[in-house]
Amino acid sequence: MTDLLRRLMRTPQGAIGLILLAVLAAVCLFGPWLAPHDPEKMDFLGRFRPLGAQNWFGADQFGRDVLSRLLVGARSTLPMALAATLLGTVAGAVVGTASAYLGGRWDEAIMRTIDAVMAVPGLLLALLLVSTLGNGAGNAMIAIAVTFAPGMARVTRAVALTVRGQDYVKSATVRGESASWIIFREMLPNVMAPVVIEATIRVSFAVMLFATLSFLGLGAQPPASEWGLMVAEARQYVHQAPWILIAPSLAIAMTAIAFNLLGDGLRDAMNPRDER
Amino acid sequence: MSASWLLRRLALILYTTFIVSVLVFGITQALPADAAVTLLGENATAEALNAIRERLGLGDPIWWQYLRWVGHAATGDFGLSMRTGQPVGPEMLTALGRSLLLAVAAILVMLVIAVPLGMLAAVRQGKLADMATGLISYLGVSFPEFVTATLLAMLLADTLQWLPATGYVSPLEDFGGALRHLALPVLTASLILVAHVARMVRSETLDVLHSDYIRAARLKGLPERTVLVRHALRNALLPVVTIVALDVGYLLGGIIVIEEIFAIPGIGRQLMVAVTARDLPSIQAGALIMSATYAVANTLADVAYAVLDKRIRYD
Amino acid sequence: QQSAARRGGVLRISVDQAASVIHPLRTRVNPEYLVAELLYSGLTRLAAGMKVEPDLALSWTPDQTLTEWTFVLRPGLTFHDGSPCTAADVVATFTAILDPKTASPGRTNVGPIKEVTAKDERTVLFRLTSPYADLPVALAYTNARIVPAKVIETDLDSLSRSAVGTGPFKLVSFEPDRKIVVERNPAYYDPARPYLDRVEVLVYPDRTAEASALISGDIDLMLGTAPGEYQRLEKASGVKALRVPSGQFLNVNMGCDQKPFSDPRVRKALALSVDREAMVGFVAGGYGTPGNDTPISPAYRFHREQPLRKADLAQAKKLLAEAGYPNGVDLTMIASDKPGTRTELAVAIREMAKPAGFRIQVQTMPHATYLDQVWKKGNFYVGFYNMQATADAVFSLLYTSDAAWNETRWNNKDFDALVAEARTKTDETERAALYTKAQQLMHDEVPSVIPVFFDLLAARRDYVEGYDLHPRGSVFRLDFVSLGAAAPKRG
Amino acid sequence: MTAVLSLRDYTLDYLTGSRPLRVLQDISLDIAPGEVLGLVGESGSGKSTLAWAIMRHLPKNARELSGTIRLGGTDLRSLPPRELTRIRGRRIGMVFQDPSTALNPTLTVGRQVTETLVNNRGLTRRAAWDLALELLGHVELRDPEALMRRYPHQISGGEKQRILIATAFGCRPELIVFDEPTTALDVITGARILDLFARLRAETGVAALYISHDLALVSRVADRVAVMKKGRLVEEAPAASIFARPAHEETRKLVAAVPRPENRLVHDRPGDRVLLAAEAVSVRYARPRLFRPPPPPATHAVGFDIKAGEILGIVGESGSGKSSIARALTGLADFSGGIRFDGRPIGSARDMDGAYRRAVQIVFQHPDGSLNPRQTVGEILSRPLKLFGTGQANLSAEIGRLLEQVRLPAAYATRWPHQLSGGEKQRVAIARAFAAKPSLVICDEITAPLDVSVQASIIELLLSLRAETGAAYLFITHDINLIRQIAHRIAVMRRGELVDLLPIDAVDADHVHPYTRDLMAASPTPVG
Ligand SMILES: Nc1ncnc2c1ncn2[C@@H]1O[C@H](COP(=O)(O)OP(=O)(O)OP(=O)(O)O)[C@@H](O)[C@H]1O
Ligand SMILES: Nc1ncnc2c1ncn2[C@@H]1O[C@H](COP(=O)(O)OP(=O)(O)OP(=O)(O)O)[C@@H](O)[C@H]1O
Ligand SMILES: [Mg+2]
Ligand SMILES: [Mg+2]
Repeated sequence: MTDLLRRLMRTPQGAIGLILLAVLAAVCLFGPWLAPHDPEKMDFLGRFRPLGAQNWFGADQFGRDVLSRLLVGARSTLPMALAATLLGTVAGAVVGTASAYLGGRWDEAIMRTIDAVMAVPGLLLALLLVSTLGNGAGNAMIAIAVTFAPGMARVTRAVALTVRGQDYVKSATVRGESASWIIFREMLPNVMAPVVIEATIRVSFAVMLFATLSFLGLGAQPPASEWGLMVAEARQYVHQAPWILIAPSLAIAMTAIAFNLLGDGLRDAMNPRDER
Repeated sequence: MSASWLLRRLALILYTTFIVSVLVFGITQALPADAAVTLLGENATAEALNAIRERLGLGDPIWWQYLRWVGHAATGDFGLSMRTGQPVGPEMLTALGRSLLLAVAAILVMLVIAVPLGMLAAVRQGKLADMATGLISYLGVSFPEFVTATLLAMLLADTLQWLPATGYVSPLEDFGGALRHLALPVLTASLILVAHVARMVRSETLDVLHSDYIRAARLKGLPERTVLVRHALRNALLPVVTIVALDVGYLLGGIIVIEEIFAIPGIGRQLMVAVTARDLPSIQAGALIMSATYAVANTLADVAYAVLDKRIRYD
Repeated sequence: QQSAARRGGVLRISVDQAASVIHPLRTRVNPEYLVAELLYSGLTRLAAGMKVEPDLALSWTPDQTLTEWTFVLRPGLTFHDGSPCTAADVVATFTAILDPKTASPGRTNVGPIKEVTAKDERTVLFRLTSPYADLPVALAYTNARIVPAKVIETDLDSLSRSAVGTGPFKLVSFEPDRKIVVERNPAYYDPARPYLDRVEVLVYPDRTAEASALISGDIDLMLGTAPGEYQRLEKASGVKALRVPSGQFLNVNMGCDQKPFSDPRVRKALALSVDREAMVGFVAGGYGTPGNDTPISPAYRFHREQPLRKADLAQAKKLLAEAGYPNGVDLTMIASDKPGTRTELAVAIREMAKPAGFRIQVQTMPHATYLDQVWKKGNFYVGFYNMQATADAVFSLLYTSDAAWNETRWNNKDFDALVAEARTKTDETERAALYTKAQQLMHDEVPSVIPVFFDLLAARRDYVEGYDLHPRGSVFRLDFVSLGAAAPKRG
Repeated sequence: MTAVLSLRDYTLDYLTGSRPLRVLQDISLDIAPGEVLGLVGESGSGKSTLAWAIMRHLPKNARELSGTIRLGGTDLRSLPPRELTRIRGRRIGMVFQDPSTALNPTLTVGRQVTETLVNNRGLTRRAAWDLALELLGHVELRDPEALMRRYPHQISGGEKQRILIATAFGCRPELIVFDEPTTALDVITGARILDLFARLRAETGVAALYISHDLALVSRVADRVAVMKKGRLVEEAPAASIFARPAHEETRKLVAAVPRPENRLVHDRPGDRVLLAAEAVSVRYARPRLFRPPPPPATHAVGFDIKAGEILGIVGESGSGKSSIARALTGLADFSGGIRFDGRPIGSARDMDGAYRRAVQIVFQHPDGSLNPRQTVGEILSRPLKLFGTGQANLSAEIGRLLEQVRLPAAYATRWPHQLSGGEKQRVAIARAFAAKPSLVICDEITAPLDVSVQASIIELLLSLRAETGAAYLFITHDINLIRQIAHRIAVMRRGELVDLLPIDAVDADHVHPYTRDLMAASPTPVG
């Protein structure tokens, strides 16, 4: 583990990604204490106040401090995106591994069904699900997890197929282990590496999807300062006060870049190539 | 590629479509707020609601509604939109046409940008060019699409006035106008995809460059250019075919927001409108048409792959 | 103005959502009203200043009791298909509107009509259930558009796909989510109008993009816009930004028959915690008028001048305590996502009412879900309404006990009586007195908090002439619009 | 006479995580024109690294500390990359172990061969094509014309290796480096390649460095042999004498470990009780499909029996169905026909109950793949113990006993597989098999990836375990010499069929199947 971390820090992507993530994690943990203002405090005179000493990142249409909203909003943005990814990844990994293990017709049936679910574009599926479950961050999270799961299942299955061919799985089969033991104890731990890489990159998709759902009015509930919601609300004022759009957009971009960098770094760190 | 393989793929497309139909039908049944209420909005009276429900057959058992719908859909009749009263099938097909136009254009633009970028990054791995291309592609994926769309429109349409900000013009009515109007949405969509594909091209090229046969080619004394062009390029580009097919799916239904901002009534946006209006026939037909298209695109990608890569044989 | 108007040209007008319904009896939103107005005519129509003017009807006369009205049609009216439009069509149309099965929003808005009969080819008699002075205005309602009797008899639903009207324009093509095209009706009853050859209605779902399209000259006129865009349009060259004070409002509806809102002190406490001037800034971008918890804005005829209710948090707190909530009260306020200002109002109220002891949680939901689950059922939610033609129309739409959309279930007998009595009066001062009392009653009892009226905002290109932004929001009068010499030539 | 290749005091490190790893130390060697130098040594001794150093194609983490590498008069270490490109292929060629990865899968074979010839011999396309046809014909490839139009996946491994060797010789280099060119091929094909090599060398007079850890093989092809141990050359002598009179201890160790058929390691006779009988077992991998004729089965009605305590060897060409039989017996592959175990009929994998699973164990070829990398040795061993009835209480004692049985320290229980060497991993896999106290252990080429000395110790272990537990072995291998040392009977398979089932002392008799005879003949005579 520490070895991996060291290798990760040695790749430029991994190092920058980790540093950015550390900053984000700090914001998630300490955001409310770092925030200079109450994120929900409205100030009639401060509407659209530009960047300056009073509001470092300016103020929004309610005169709320954008920086404070960003700092506090990290909590409702990042953990949600992480949780959605995690949920989708775990579900997908289990289904993918099981499908690879079961093989034959079961595999065929599961994979074709997953193809079908994937044929419904993610955003639309999320949209339908949120419309069904009702608005709100929690439901958006579930919807995003559901849209992620099939893709993760596919990725996992591809890896799991090679793992399934490994002799240690065969030897478990030969000694008569149960399917659940083989799937969860023999195979899953060995497919996790590529799955984790895939997942880190998907976190940024999740952030984006949350933002889009919020844009469509289906994500977090106002006055939450979830970043996607902030961007969505700010869009109509883009000509008046571009900073209220740009500040949260940059925060989202930073998150996305951090996770992408981490994913790329992990990819390099986890399978060292024969460099010649 | 044998005939039986093609038959099987066709059967699979049908199966996929069937699963999607069940899925979508199921979800639409679970949608809160029934269509009749939404349709009548704030003017709903009990009598009017009943009249509509009767007309739409919403009172029948669900399985019966499903079968009836599938039966009609099989003959190409998807019913009338609850929202507009127009036949849903033609409406969604028109929307699909617009989306496909956008998708194809976006994919072409994206490939033109992404492939050289990815190759360059791979060949110059770890060098400045690699970092720079990486950064560009990261930026593409790192903003929500409505931000990218807004910023691009602000820059290219509002400030520089190079392009029309929005609107859809049919290429059949006015080809030049259609191109100009498509430019911004296509650019936005392709910028989002560039990152994805450039990264893919980069890593595939790297993999290929590290493969034994490239090593063997070098050890045979082949000049570097021959190694790159004849041995590496083609093999590295193969997986891109598959990715492109996946992107078709994204471009059909995932760019609702781009379609909305640029006022392109493509299938994604039409579906979104249908979901908002609980226009069940439109949702069902749209989702079905969309996923069938996606399945077809994937099959085509597989065929293309087999044509390009002689190792792959489907039977 | 009329004589100077140039004939010809194509006008491109943008709307922000699809005109998905062109069935004139069933239209519900402004873009649809626009299309219906282009294609159909009513008996009367609204002119500037909410004045009623003849449309298909040349003249009208009530009897003494205001319960029997006789309307006389113009001679020689024809529908787009060439068939004559007669009293029989009018009778059939109103019978259809009043039939609940038709599901026309007009059913509860065209007045207390008991019966419509044709006296002859050109004369129609309306019998009412109660006296109603505003009938000619009510008949100008957006859904009261005359359609052919034979269509009603054969296939009324066909009007969702095709149009047979008497309006100034005829339908050319209908793509609800993109573009609707109409062309001049040569057989329109006024040979001078319309001036335009063609009107193209284009759908731009995104307001920012819509404004950009106007600025770049892709479109000539927009139906409406938002404050943020309005500022940009004001500065743009070649564009004239339009603004008119209106009676369009957002309100916070409270279920007056349920706790805690059954206690007027709670409602009043909420009203007292709202800073209305600030609210105009927050939700209307400054383009609006503060509201006094009655739906009658200064844009209405019988508006009552009255000092604005000032925010008084101490008093609000006190009232809340008196009502039995010394520690404050927890509430969930629901705001649908359309229009976006509903949410903004909710968020602003949440903050403003916090110090008074209201702990409000805002919950947004898709409009469809809202209509199904909250509207007219909920206890605490944000409503949004266009300006109506008359005070009576608003009151009897929303606040009387028998109102079609009685959301607050306030059910105040005194108020009902005042509104009913005002209907029977033709004398302006008498009516003014009654409506003043009614407004006072509402102001005191606060069935719903109405903190802000919106100005309607829109914009046109410089060369678009003869267009006045109408405060009603659903009146467009494009048959009076013409294009100046500077207008681009379009095929 | 000046040497073609000459190394002086060449030392090389690999930079690894913590400290540099010395892989080559003061290597000095010369290869004269037309000479073949064999290079042997245990696994990991640095043979391949030396080859890469000569080819100037080292991993990024390699650090050359000192020494020179000269090709003829050229100092290879000081050549810039452009110059190197002109040397490679033209003056030094290389042939790898695995022919399947050395060819670009998306280009036709012909194109790749001609491309090389065009580039290295300055021929025109046409001339190169004609030359290629000639070269391929020369290495006994049938219908070279058709072959050259095919893609690499459409031809067999042996054919690929021939093509690569022919191309390497066709470029007329001064030196060719071979890194275990036959280990990926079956014995008969491998032997054919060796003949080819000898012939081409005689014809062209090219010098070669021939790397292998198979002593017998090297002694057949090389003029001189160098022995490597931990990065040093410890002995160098003519091929004829080196293994007969090994001077260095390492050489002696290698020679001693070479299996010799006449040196029987098993002397007892098995009992008469039939433990397991396979009755017309056929394994079919592809499911029957519509519209197509079913593919031939991987094994076709194979029948044999194993007596309690017997060692039955299975040999045969690659792909002949040996592993398929092993899979059928363990329920890993669906089969038709039947198995009779201790008199009990077993019709399919579903009939394999706990008792059967416990009695029949398998050890796989690749120790890397057969141990779950996410489980410690202790966990790996505890599973079968628990499954077959050892209580939690004496689990750790049992694990200790098992490890001791396979001669590993008990402390290894806490190690992860990647912390073990190949031989140690294979011991753990064997321990896992014996955890169940089996009566039959199937060993599928378990010694193939190990070098001779490790191989010898594993065999010794298996035999002593058999002595302790009385287990029978079904021993699948390509190593004829090895199996002749230990098996009671040998089954010979070819193309899915059992062609011979012979007692061990009958394999050289006259009445055996011709294929069996070929196989025995192809097996290299042990050195020493
Ligand atoms: N890139 C590398 N980085 C670090 N160590 C390496 C690298 N490549 C090989 N090694 C180590 O260097 C040593 C020599 O490896 P080499 O491949 O030359 O052995 P070999 O003699 O060819 O073995 P074998 O007979 O198994 O092929 C081994 O211990 C190996 O683990
Ligand atoms: N999973 C599988 N699916 C399809 N065909 C297979 C499968 N496994 C093996 N085969 C085929 O079955 C035949 C027998 O294979 P098997 O592995 O039993 O051979 P083997 O004698 O063990 O060969 P080797 O000596 O190379 O290990 C071969 O033609 C092989 O290609
Ligand atoms: Mg080696
Ligand atoms: Mg095998």
